[in-house]
Amino acid sequence: MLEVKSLTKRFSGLVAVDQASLSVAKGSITGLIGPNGAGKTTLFAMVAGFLQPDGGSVSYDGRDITQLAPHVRARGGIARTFQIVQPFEGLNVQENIAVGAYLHTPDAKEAMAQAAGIANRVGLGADLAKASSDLTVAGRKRLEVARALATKPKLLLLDEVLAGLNPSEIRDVLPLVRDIRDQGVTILMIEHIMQAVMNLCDTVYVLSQGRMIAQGEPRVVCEDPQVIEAYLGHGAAERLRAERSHA
Amino acid sequence: MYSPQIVVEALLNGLMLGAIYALIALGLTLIYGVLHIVNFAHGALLTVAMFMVWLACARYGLDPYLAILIVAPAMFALGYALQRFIIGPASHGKDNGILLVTLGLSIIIENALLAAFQSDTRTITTDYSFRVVELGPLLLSFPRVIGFGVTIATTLLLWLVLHQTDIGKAIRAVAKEKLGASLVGISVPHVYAMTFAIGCACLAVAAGLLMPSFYVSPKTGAAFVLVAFTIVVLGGMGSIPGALIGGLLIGVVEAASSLFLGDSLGQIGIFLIFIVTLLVRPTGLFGARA
Amino acid sequence: MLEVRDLRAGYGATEVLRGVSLDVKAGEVVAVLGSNGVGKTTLNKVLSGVVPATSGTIRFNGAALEHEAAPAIVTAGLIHVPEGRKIFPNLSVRENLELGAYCRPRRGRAERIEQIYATFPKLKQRARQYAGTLSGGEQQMLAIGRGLMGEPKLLILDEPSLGLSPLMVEEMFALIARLAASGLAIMLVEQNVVQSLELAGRAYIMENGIITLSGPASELNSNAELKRAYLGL
Amino acid sequence: MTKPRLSTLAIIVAVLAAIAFTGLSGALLNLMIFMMIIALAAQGWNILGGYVGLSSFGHAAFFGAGAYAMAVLQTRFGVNAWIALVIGIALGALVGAAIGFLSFRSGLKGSYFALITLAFAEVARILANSWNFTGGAAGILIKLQTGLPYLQFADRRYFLLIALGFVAIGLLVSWWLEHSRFGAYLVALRENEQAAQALGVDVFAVKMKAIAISGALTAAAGCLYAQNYLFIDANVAFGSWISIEALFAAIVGGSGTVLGPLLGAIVLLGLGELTKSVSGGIPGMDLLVFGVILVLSVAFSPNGLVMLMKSLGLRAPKAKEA
Repeated sequence: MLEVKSLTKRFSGLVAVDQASLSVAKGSITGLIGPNGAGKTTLFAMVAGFLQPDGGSVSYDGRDITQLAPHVRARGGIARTFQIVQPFEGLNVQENIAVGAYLHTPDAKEAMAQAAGIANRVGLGADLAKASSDLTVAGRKRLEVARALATKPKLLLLDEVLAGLNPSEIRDVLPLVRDIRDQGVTILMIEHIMQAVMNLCDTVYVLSQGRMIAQGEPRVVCEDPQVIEAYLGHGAAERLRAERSHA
Repeated sequence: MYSPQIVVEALLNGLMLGAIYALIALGLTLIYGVLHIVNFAHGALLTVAMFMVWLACARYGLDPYLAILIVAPAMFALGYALQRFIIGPASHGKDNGILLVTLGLSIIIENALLAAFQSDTRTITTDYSFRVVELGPLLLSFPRVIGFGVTIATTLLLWLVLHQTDIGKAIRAVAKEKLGASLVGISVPHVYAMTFAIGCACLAVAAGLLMPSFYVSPKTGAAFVLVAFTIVVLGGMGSIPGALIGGLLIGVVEAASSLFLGDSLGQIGIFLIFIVTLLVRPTGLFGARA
Repeated sequence: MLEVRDLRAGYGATEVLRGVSLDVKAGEVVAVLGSNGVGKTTLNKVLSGVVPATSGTIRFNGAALEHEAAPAIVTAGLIHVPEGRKIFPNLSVRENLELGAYCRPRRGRAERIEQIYATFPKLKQRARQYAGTLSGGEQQMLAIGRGLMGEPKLLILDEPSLGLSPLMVEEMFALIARLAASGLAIMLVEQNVVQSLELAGRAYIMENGIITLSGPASELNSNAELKRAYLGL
Repeated sequence: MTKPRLSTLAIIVAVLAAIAFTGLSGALLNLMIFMMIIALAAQGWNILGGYVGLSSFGHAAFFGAGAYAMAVLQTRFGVNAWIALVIGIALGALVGAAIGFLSFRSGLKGSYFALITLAFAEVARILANSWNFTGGAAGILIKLQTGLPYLQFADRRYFLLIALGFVAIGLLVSWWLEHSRFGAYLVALRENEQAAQALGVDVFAVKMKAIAISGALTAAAGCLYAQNYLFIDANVAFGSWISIEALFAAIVGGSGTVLGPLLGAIVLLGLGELTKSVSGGIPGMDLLVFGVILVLSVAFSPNGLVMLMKSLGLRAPKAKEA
């Protein structure tokens, strides 16, 4: 469904993303993981059209979309959430979600009704009239997802929807993500919390210092010494191995 | 059309007027570069400085150039207080808030001056107001030659302050890295106010240089404000060399266009430069990417 | 030396720190670990007076700092080397170091700079260069050097290994070990769990704005909970 | 957000109309007409400055386009006043689209946008001042001809009703914004352009429509101004005073609200008259007061009088409960 081919992005000499490729199969949940500053969000921004790559291509449903503007991609069914949540502060929760719903209907009543439905689905049903700035962190993350869902996406890009949530909140959000996939939305997610990735993803890509260093099933990827080192630091893999042989 | 001598003279006089423009723009660009705000009250503050010079001369018989020594510290204090106690707190740090607060201030200042001094234009006559300097066959206005020299000296002084003193280094540090500056113990509100104060002191120097050959009325500054913004945008918002070169350039353009188009249409050349720069290269000739 | 009790802070309606308590004793290296977005950087910003605390207390060498602004905190000797370095790119390396001593008297500044140059010979080579032109590792060294110029009693290092090559990471940790050996108290805020735990005497684990685990580093190092949180193992 | 009902708007307009027929003196009637003209200009400003968050310092460009269209078409081409009015409004939209096309394509925002609009207005002012076609520095006088076809009335109350009618249209447009996709898009891109794009909003197209509507409303105010005073020159039509009054009224009243510009215009001009009479004609005192009010309202009530009244209104019943 989504093919990313050797995308490259430089910021004033610094290579943020270096020849990274990935592919997302229709109906899958694909994870993109990697340590802080690995370039995950930059890669996402290029997929959603907010940044123009310096090299490489993005194709979606077999069409090259590298040159398309973000709103055109959104109309084509690609929705994204932002790592730093970005609610429209002048609008309440329901109106926020309705901005997404307006993509498919010009009618205000219809959009607001759809927004209410989606709010229920993501667990914001009780907060429709709340100012978006009055939501908790978890509430804002849900709002971010709800707004994206309201555009009726085929491909949903989730950028760290779990960051900043506590374990019980995470437990609540995991089924929501799975539910969205079960409704036929393909998902590509950046995630930091490994537990969630192991739980949700069919395939995982690992980005470190701008380069894809591993890909595959989550369990296999987690055993990859390169991945462990990227996460836990130099020497970690060896140490873990040593510990395991002790046990 | 015109003899080459008239054209060259006009352009040279334009260049020298441009130096004073540059001085006005210098304060504006410094404030933008550090606080990242567009100080819409800059023109009105210039008017204040010009009235101060005028008062010092007309009431107390001071020479306008000497008056700078009194007006500059006064403007410095005024600028510090305005930023620290009014613009900073009232705008809540929002871009739009700053824009509106400085717009409000400019209207307050302009009309307070109007209430105090009426709309008459006031001039100072000195025995050198109309003196000319002969440069070979060319005749140059004496006040403008002085203006040119003092502008260069002021710019050098400013450069020294910014590069040799702790507060100057702090100002440059805050311009690019606010958080880092706080973490070494620099008080950002103080640096902001100091920058604003320096910008206002530059206006005092410009006022002293303008008064011998110009007039002041409560609306005088308004005429300079778009010119100053044009220079700042052309030179690159926040760039000091940009303001200097931009000012000289605009002085020449203004002289050329009023020579060939007449005074009223002459201004259009400046505005068109402004619009085109904003549209085509908003970072200016010397500015880094915003 | 540093005693933090029930510290709360946030941005607008969002509370990020939800009651953090921790201690750093003189001469100690304490690691504060946690993944992205749990509030580590906010904690540092509150400690250094850049973000106001909503409640709780911060005592440093006996003085209450929770209502102080950044200059007073720096003067007290609590110095924070931030994540992402935040050096002054438009100033020369030497000027960056000079400003590190902004809150200290001018006297002795030149000697202090020479000491920093002795610790970081690379900075001396690049003294006149704009700091923005340095490599990532050099910038991190400059950030630490600038922090040391402030004559710290406690140095907070926020993600000093972030974005560095593996070799540079090694060098960075070796350097921190040297600083610690000289007797300087260090609070090391890191994602790099293994190396931080090797260096630190004690450690705190932060999750979602609160400390969930603390103890001697050696104990935490063999804690299964920690690995679960980080690797899902 | 405050979302007044349509019935509230109807009552406000009806009350204003009724006031006109309570036997006001000529001076007060003129003040009311002027208030409505400023309110209309401010409503135009509010579409762009309030709902989209792009503060223009040069709405005089639209006001002047309307005023000059009205004056030039009638005096030079003998066009009927009503047709001139329609053309003037269309011209305002067109000028808006032109300025918008240039500025939005270059991605100008914030202070840059404020400055470039100011520059456009100044260019228009200088051109109108030096071009014979627009009457040059002498300006244009519109011939006095009373009667409905000429849009001039011996009884000033009728002109007030017409101005009020336009203000009512302005209120309706703002009301529609609060209840439509287009309005939701405007607020969305004010709050966060990127997030709006991610939801499929064509930011450029939406901004273009907004500036055209904004220009049209403010141009209508310019048309009415010309027709009311029967004289314009470059400094009146394209002068910075109107840019400033439109902005002041909208912000003081409450930018991004339906009733803000109308409320702001009434309060500001009312206070201005009061100051003038109290200060005994010291020049500039009314504007001085405007400036102080602007700074105070940015500092203490960033959402304007409408929100201030609302929050006071909300606090009162709570006090009762306690």
